[in-house]
Amino acid sequence: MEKEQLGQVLSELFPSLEINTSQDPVRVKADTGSIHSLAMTLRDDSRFQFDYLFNMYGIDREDRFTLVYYLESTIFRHIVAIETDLADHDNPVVESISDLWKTAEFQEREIYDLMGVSFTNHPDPRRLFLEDGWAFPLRKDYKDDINFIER
Amino acid sequence: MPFNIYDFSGTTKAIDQFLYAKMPPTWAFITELAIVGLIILLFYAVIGLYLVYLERKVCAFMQNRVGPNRVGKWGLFQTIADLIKLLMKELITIRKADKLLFNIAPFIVIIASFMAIAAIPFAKGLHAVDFNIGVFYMMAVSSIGVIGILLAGWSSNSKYSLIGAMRSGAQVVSYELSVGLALLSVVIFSGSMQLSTIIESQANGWWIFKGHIPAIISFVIFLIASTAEINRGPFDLAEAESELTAGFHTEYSGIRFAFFFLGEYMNMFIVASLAATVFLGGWMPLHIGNLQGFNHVMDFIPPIFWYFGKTIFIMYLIMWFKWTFPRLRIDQLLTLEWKYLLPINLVNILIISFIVLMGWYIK
Amino acid sequence: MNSVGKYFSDIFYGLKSLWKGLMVTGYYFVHPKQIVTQQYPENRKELKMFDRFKGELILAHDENNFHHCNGCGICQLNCPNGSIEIIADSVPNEDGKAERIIDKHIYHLSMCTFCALCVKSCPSNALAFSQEFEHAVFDRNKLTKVLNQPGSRIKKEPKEPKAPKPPTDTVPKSNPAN
Amino acid sequence: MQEVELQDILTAREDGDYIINIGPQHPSTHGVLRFVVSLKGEMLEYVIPHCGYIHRGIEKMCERLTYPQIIHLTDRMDYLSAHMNNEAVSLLVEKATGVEVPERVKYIRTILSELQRIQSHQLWWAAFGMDMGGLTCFFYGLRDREKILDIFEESFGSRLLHSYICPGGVMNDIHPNFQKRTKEFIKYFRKKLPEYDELLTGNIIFEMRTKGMGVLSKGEAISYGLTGPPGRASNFACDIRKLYPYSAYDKVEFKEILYTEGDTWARYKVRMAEMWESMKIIEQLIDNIPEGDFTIKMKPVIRLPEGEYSQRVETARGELGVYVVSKGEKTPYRMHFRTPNFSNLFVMNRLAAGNKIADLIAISGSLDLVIPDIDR
Repeated sequence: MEKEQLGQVLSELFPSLEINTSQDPVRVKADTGSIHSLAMTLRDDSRFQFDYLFNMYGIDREDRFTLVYYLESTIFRHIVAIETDLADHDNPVVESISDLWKTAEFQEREIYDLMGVSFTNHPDPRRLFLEDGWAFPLRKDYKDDINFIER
Repeated sequence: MPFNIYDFSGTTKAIDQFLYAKMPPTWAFITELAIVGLIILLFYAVIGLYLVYLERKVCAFMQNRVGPNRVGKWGLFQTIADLIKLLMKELITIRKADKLLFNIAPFIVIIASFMAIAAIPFAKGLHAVDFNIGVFYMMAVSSIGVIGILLAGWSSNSKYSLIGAMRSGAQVVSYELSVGLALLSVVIFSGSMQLSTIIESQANGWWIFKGHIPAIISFVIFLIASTAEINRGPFDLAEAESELTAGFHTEYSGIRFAFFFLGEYMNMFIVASLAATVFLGGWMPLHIGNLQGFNHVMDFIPPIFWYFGKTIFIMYLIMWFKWTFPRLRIDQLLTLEWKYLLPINLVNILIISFIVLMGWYIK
Repeated sequence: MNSVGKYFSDIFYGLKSLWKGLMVTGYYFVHPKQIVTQQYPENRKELKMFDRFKGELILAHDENNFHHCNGCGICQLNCPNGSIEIIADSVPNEDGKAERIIDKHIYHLSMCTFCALCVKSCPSNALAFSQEFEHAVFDRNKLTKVLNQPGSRIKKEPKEPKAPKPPTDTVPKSNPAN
Repeated sequence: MQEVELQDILTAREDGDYIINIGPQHPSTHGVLRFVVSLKGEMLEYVIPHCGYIHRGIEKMCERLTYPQIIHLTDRMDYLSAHMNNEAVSLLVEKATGVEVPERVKYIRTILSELQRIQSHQLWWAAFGMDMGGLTCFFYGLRDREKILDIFEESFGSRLLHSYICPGGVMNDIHPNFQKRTKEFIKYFRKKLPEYDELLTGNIIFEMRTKGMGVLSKGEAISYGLTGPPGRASNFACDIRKLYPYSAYDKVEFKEILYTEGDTWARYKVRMAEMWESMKIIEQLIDNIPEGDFTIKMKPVIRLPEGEYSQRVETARGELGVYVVSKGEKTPYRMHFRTPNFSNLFVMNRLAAGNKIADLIAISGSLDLVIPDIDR
């Protein structure tokens, strides 16, 4: 599907979504609570078939966290980026989508490890790279007096 | 027989008589034992070290490299330097290891190969003992070594070692069969288990030529099975450095490791010399039918050269295999033995018995 | 009967494939001319690095001990690892105006990642890479180097329109400081 | 993490599992990666990959560096695909600032990427052969790889970490000898590559050990995000060069290698075929490099306009995605790398469980993991 068409179908299906088709790829702003159901629909609906989650990452916007999911359909070759804002900066929680895409399990573990975003229903909610008790390094307020040299 | 000029039995007899004339019989006997032991020990060390050197050079040339070339001319003293380094290294003791077994395991491996050397005929009259069951003795003694490997793996309290040892156990026990049956084919041909008799029976042609295709099949099977028995690549599952880091000798260091290392190379030497003795006529020169001139020329090459030439040729084959093939997996290893080598071998023995019964081989 | 045929064809096919592999290693065994080993300390004489080889950073000096560095510090800003430190002085020149000249151009070889951003960004083409590659020293402090030689001065060039920057492969062959 | 792991191992022990650590110091993990494997005899019950031993926080470091400076950090992620990593960031910066690079640059970048791919696959072949126990493969692979590294060294001054492709072009023009030497190499390697097949591919032992081992279906490959040669071995068409052509890939003819088996053998064959394809691509481009500038003048301080940008390229190991959130400053606000090895690693348990230890080594070798790329 072309970008505009994709945006149209999406807005028909989810009238509450903020859809931006001017950018490449199509960006969708979703509610944190509905991320799992939205992802499931995008994956299973025969018009979308977004079966390939090729990236997800988090952004610390200092007052909130933003998670971005990049989905691609290997059949129709259209791409959509789903954004969701986690308003609670102190305790960001979002539902895991690792039951939909296997790769999400480890991408989510990485996000938890480096960003401190917790995922509910995650099968293995441990840190991936760092030790327990280490602060979350990709947060903007992360301080490391020993290894960071200010110039 | 013209090669009597290279017969060592006269020399050895002379020494024997000299000793018995000078000393009481008991002492003479002990002195003889000591002399033979010392010679074999020296021979063992030198051959072991230079086999390592040879292997490193062979694999280097196969891999477009030059190999050791720093210590001495062409790196000839490299392995001696390595040995000195290994002698000076710390013997690391493993916590919770079975101390006694851990310490004696390398000795078992090395003693097994040491004992096997005693029965090898290097030239006419140049062997320590000439058992009338020589082939049987070699088989029995060389398979003691696996006990050392099993003990080493079990006693070092390491999981890698244990897996390596268990693999080695399974491997040696199954491949022993093929080695035995392959040797049996020549025993059937020559009608004797005595190594000197087997060699004498090849004076007019080696068994690999005289025995037609069955003998060649036996020879190939012997090569494959014995490569597996001495834990060398492509059958080096017991060590398997890309899987088990070093297998049964993971926890060994210093001279204890060197014993395993030397033992492995000496096993290769023993297997190669056994193959040379049994299939390629040992120290017998190459004789072709009735070409008298050619046969005479061959006779003037001393038998010790013939013997070493053949042994080195077979060792080169074994090295060639190791540096070409990828490693097998344990189940494929056992499949190869039980589904391919053993049935072929049994049928082969049957055919050989029939040939010998009918007298169809070249006499 | 079919399975028996397969049994023997498997053996034959297997042996053939093994023989192919043996021929490759066997070929190289009997062709020692194809050996590619370079014997390093012995071939030091013939061993010549490529002109563009990024060995270590140098401040190019000419035979009269002049260099081109005016201590502007752009290399220091561009270095991602902080491996360059510029200590500049301010001295009055003939016209009486204060002029920035370099006091010490400090280079930490141990922190350098050879990204060549300093050489590329240098406005006066003062920096270059030497082809020195034997960096091993026993004391870590020796890896911190002062690039401007003692007594060296900036080369004053007559005012002329700036020539286009030459490619970096035209660097001096060696650093006399080492 | 330490406590949880210990707990894992302890509880597992109670169940009578035979736990072995393969790594972090192990000849076959090619770096500091650790597999905690549970054995039943020779059979693997499960495999837990543990990474993070060389996590350097490149994403965090990028937040303090300017875009040209970031280039030299991307070298150090997947060090065998240094050019492709550089190219990804450069393409992103060019896309965001709306700069069109000269044709010459595009050609050079494509040739370099393909040379780098060959080089990477050669090293993989060498190491894979060694993992399987054929030590000679290692030397043959490295022998031929040296030729490419020499070409690199002559043109860019370094052999492994080039930092050569920069926003707006390349650091300096290719060396005058570059074309000649590349053509010589292709001629040489066309003779040597069949030797690889004779030594390893056709070998009965190798075939027995790889065929039917670690089979992954297409659906699972997509779900696991498996890209690059492992993904294409499972018939997942994931070649970014074909799907979203960048640089000069739209000007060349090449096949996307797809296999349907999805086993170790297919992953091996995909890479062997890709070496042939890469040589074809280079041959199409090497004589036609257009004249022109090797770089265009970028602003001294590159600032990306506010917004989010992404760029995907195909490295030797799969899809590399670079994602930048910019606030209009000279440094990115957030930079994320979607690295191919990260996704490829975590399929290990699915592939290896139920097979033997030797297969674990073969499978991890066939995935061609580069550990700094996982840890970043």
